[in-house]
Amino acid sequence: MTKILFTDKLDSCVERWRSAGMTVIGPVQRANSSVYDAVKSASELDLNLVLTDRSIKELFFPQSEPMLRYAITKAEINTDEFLPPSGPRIIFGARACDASGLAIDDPLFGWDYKDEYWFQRRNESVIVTIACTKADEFCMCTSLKLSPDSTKGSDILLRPLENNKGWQVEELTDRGREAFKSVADLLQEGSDPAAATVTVPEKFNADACAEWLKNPENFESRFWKEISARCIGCGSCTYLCPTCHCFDIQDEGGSFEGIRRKNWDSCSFALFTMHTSGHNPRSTQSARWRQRIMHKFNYFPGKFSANSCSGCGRCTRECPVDMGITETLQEISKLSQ
Amino acid sequence: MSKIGVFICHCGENIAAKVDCTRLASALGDHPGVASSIEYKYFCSDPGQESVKKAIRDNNLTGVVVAACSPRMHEATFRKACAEAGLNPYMCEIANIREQCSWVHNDGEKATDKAIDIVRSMVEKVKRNNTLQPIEVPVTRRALVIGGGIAGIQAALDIANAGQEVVLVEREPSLGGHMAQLSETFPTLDCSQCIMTPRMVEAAQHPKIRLLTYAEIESVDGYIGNFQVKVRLKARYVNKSTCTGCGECITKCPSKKIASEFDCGIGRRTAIYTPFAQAVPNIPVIDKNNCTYFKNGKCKICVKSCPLDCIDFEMQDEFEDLEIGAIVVATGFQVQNNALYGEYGYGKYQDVINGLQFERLASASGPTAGKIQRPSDGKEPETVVFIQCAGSRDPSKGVKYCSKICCMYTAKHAMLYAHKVHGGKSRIFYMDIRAAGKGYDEFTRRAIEEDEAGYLRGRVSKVWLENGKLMVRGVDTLLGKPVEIAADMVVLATAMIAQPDAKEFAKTIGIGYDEYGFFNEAHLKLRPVESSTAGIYLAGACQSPKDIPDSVAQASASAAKVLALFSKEKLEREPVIAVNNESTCAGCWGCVLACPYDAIEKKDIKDRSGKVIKRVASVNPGLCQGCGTCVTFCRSNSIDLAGFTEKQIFAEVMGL
Amino acid sequence: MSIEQQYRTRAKELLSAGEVKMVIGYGAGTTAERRRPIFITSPDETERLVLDSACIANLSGYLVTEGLLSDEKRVAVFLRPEGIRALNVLAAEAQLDPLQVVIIGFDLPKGELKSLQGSSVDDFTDLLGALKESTPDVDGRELLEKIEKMSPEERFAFWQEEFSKCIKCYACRQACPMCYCRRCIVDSNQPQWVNTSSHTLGNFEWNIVRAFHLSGRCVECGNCDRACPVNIPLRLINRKMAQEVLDSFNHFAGTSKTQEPVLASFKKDDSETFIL
Amino acid sequence: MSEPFEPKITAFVCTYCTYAGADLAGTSRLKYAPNVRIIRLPCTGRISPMFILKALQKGADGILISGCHPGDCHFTHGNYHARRRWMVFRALLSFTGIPEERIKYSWISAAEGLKFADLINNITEDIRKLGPFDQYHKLIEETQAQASL
Repeated sequence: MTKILFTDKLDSCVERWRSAGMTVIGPVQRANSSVYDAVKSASELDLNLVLTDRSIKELFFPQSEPMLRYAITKAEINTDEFLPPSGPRIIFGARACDASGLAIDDPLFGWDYKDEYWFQRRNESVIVTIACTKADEFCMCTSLKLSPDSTKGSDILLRPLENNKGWQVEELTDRGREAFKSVADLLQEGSDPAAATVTVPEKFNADACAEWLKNPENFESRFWKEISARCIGCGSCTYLCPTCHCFDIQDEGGSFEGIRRKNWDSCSFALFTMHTSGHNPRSTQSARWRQRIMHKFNYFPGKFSANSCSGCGRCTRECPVDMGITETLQEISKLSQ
Repeated sequence: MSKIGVFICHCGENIAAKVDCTRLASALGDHPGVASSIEYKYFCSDPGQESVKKAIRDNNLTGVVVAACSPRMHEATFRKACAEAGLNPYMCEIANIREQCSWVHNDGEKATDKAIDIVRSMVEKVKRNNTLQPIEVPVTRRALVIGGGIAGIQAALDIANAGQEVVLVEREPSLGGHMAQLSETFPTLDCSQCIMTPRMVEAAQHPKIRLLTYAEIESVDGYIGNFQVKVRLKARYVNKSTCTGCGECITKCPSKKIASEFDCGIGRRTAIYTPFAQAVPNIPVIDKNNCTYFKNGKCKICVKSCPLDCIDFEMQDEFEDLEIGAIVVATGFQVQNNALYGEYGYGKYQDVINGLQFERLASASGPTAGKIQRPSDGKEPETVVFIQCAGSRDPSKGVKYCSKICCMYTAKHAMLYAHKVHGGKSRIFYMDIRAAGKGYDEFTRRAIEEDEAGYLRGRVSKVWLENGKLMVRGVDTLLGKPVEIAADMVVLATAMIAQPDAKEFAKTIGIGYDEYGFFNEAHLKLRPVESSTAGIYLAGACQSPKDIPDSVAQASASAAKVLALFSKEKLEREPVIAVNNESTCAGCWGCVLACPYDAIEKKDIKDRSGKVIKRVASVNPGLCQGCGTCVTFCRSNSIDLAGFTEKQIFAEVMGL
Repeated sequence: MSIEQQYRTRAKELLSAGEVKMVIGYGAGTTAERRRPIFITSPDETERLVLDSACIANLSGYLVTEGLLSDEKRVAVFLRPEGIRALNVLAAEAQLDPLQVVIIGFDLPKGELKSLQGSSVDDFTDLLGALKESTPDVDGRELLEKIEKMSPEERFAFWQEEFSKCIKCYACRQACPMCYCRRCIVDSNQPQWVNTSSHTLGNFEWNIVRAFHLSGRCVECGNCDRACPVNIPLRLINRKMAQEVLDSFNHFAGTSKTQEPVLASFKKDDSETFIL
Repeated sequence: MSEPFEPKITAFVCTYCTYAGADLAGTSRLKYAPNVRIIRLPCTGRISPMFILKALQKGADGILISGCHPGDCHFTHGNYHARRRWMVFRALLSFTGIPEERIKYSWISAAEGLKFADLINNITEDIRKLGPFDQYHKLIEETQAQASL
């Protein structure tokens, strides 16, 4: 016997959470694009997607975050800090790759300086992940030693029932248990079998790739130029990536007042490493693509002992020229044999 | 860190009566980057300027905003004052709180609010101003005078007599223009040709003047001090260098019945011709359209008659490129086509003629040798009706202005008629008699009192032929009665209009023109002889209707302008020009196409080995006039305009 | 022989004869429906070329890759009529020498693959001229008409909803063959005309400025629209502006390699009914 | 009675014609509404669409762009280039929902002081009737607010 949340009770759960002051967030369609966003009722949720177009990270690390307001007067510069919006949130219907992505980035946002904007939201959010029963050609979590029902980064894991009528509830953390306590009466004990999680074939050998990447000789390999020849240098892969976390601080506004903002930035952009002098140490797109791969599978693991990739496959899925991590690591796998 | 000085001028009461200058000064005093904000009654006065200079020195100001009248008034004044205090003049800007604020608003409170915005926005601009240095460009000391009438000749002679080179271009075969067509000139009645022809000869023989007749301007490129002018030398079909002007060809030419342009159609000329006997140069041209050989391939009588073998039917138009420093435009006027007035019968009745035709009749060298004979039958007219304002001051015919000379020449015509036809009766219909000028009113009085010119105040409604007489029906508004006069000849005082191709010509040389096609001066009162384009000056009736004294005066004035320009080897220009950032320029050449002055060139950027890596736009500071059209076109924001940079404008807008 | 096979052969011949140093074409992609740009430099690799109705992307943008054409050698490229138009615009804007480009032309009317005769831009003048006169077959025409009928407030709200999705990844710009600037205006921060932040104001400014910079230049290849990861219907704006310059100035971008840019030229009698 | 809405209007004008026309309105002591702030440029050719966007960002409810009549441009054809640009940018703004009535274009010569004064009065009234440009102001407010999630 396991706890079961039946689909028809979900709306009541949403109502319960909301009336308890929680913001309920989940995958929704917004003008032909799917995204995690706040909902008022369960009917808004779109839980049939393989994956939302946009990743979960923007709920914790928005694309543009105001940090402080400044006003310049003759005597002084007045500043007024922005804090992230506070209040408990429940993110219902995350995917394992997205939730894992958050866990991957936690050490990054806290290793030398604790990023309040990230952690306040992390501490106030309950992540309810639904294990995947379907995948597409781009999914690759298994190649990253994760799985469609990985619990990494999640507070609750829901396993869809075979009959599609609800989910088995696995409470993973205290925060998750706490959130589900308030809806305990809406859950039922049952023995409905869970549907099988989808099998995502392994596409590359991440360990072998890591070894190849660590070899300094391969840094200047012709491979980088060839694999990235068609890269057009947009930031779509990095911005949709649940683990890419680079940002830029910009002051924006008029002559006497403005807002300091933390905006996403991307290593794909030529401007990312441009020096004031005009010199650009990563002057070619291949150097930039190499950086992205090196960072995710060599530098980041070197520092935080985990690949900076949770295998969601969005990079390839949305790439205008059908590039992505999968192809690159598949090719590296071949090279490393 | 910016240290801006703000100087708020009361302009007596002009600003202070509406704008609360104390509040303004205090608001700006609190503005970041403002080191000093003071008000004063008249900053343009000597003590006012001194206080600006003192503030610059005392506070080490990095920029100055003078909140006062329009920059069009005193920008130069205050920039000069700044320069005298050691501040780059381009670090000074004017905030216009008079013409565009205190004078136009009733509500003092709101006017003050607006003034604060205006000055604040300008302070933000000045913070981003860059020091600029005037641009020096060399001056080619050679003037081009376009038009060989009295104005052009006068300008050319004045410039040449001061020792500078002149190229004088005339599109007709001879110098002379309209003045050569006149009989006698008011108010002295001296013979036009007698005073004109010596000038023509002087110009033609002047060692500093190069005369190009039967020539037209093809194109003008370049800019003040450095124009490149292409001139088309139309084929005369007569070799200039060998022709002696003996006139044999003209005598022998079988096509003798071509209406003479010079005689306004009253006289006849041949196909090979000089416009008039005293033509300068005295070298004939062949009128291709009327020449039997050109029409039928046969004739060549002129070739046979020429003792020096000067006729060359194969001659082609030639082009000559000239390097020019300054241009005087003296292209003159035309007379309006009187056929516009169907009710006056011009074009229908041979004896209804215009004033210029009357000049030819009265001219001793004209087709009637100075005898007043009516064109239809050569009879001496016993009664002549003159109709003034036949075209001028008539918006319905497109001429709203007064042609200025008609009152005077009609009086003159009446006089000449009285002198030549004893007992002849003249009747002049007029709206007003405008006789302002030295000796002018005395002249019209003389016409009335001594020569019995019969002035009738009123308009003519109709002219028709009845029993061999031209019946003129009009109204005498002083008596309040309609009048009908049986006349033998009617003379219309036709409007002076711009040359029919004036607008096209203005575009070719790059100057402005008004709705009528008269060329625009830079300022009607203060810069009346300069066109809107630097280095191009105006003389004579091409700018507006003028009589001879006015044309000559303006010609001499434009010559003075040219000579002032030629007095220095180099010329200083405002450094408000475009500058390109070659590192970001993508070389799309949009700016090159958009530039009205062809001031943007394509420049190769080479690597060390000399290989071209990329091509970028490069602004020629001599040609650039600073309009900024290129800046707006540039998608990558690579090109910018000094004095109105993107940063400056951005700050101005964001400072509002 | 299928068109695909003919074109593989042609690519092989061009490379073998040394006429071109590279063939830019389409190869198989991650999924059965996907095609990806490939760059063939050896005659032996031409069998990798794929040509079918999935080959939609306009590849002309790769021609302006820095250094590609600087050795004066030639490059062959698979182009649809939109791609040929783009090539003309790039030539007219001095970004490349069209003599260095060998066109392997094809079209996909109603999804049917069709080969186009010719190899140099001038060979397609008539085709492009006819295209100007034809009514474009636009995906989303109904939506476009619906937007046109909206009140300004509704239009504003419609576009705000669309632009609010924008994440400023600049895939539209990077995928666009016309966006070849060395420095995009959005990357110019002295001054910062376009707010870089991805808030709705910044998104509105970015999208409107890009649309303006494309006005009279866009060949409606759809690269931007397809590249957008959040599905903003960029084609609608570009279509609207293309129609505008056609109606107002009789300008159809990319009909010849010497076409004057519509916003760097003018006619004295251009319409000005809106000017007071 | 509430105060009438006072629209904020930003004008971009060329120095040779419209700026001079505005000066003439002043020297003629004509009176007009105080809602317009003028930015002086050398030529309409220099007036970039970016200026419009920044004026809107600064909260303008209306915008005026004005220069020399065709044929009168001091720089011979800056205004012809500008006219094309405006035509295109206007269509674009309209399509994206910026009401055409909020952005006005005019030719005002140095001699048309009266036209300038009348125009300022008219557009001030027109835009007053339209009311504040709330839709755009909301965008600006959003940029100053906390992140939404």
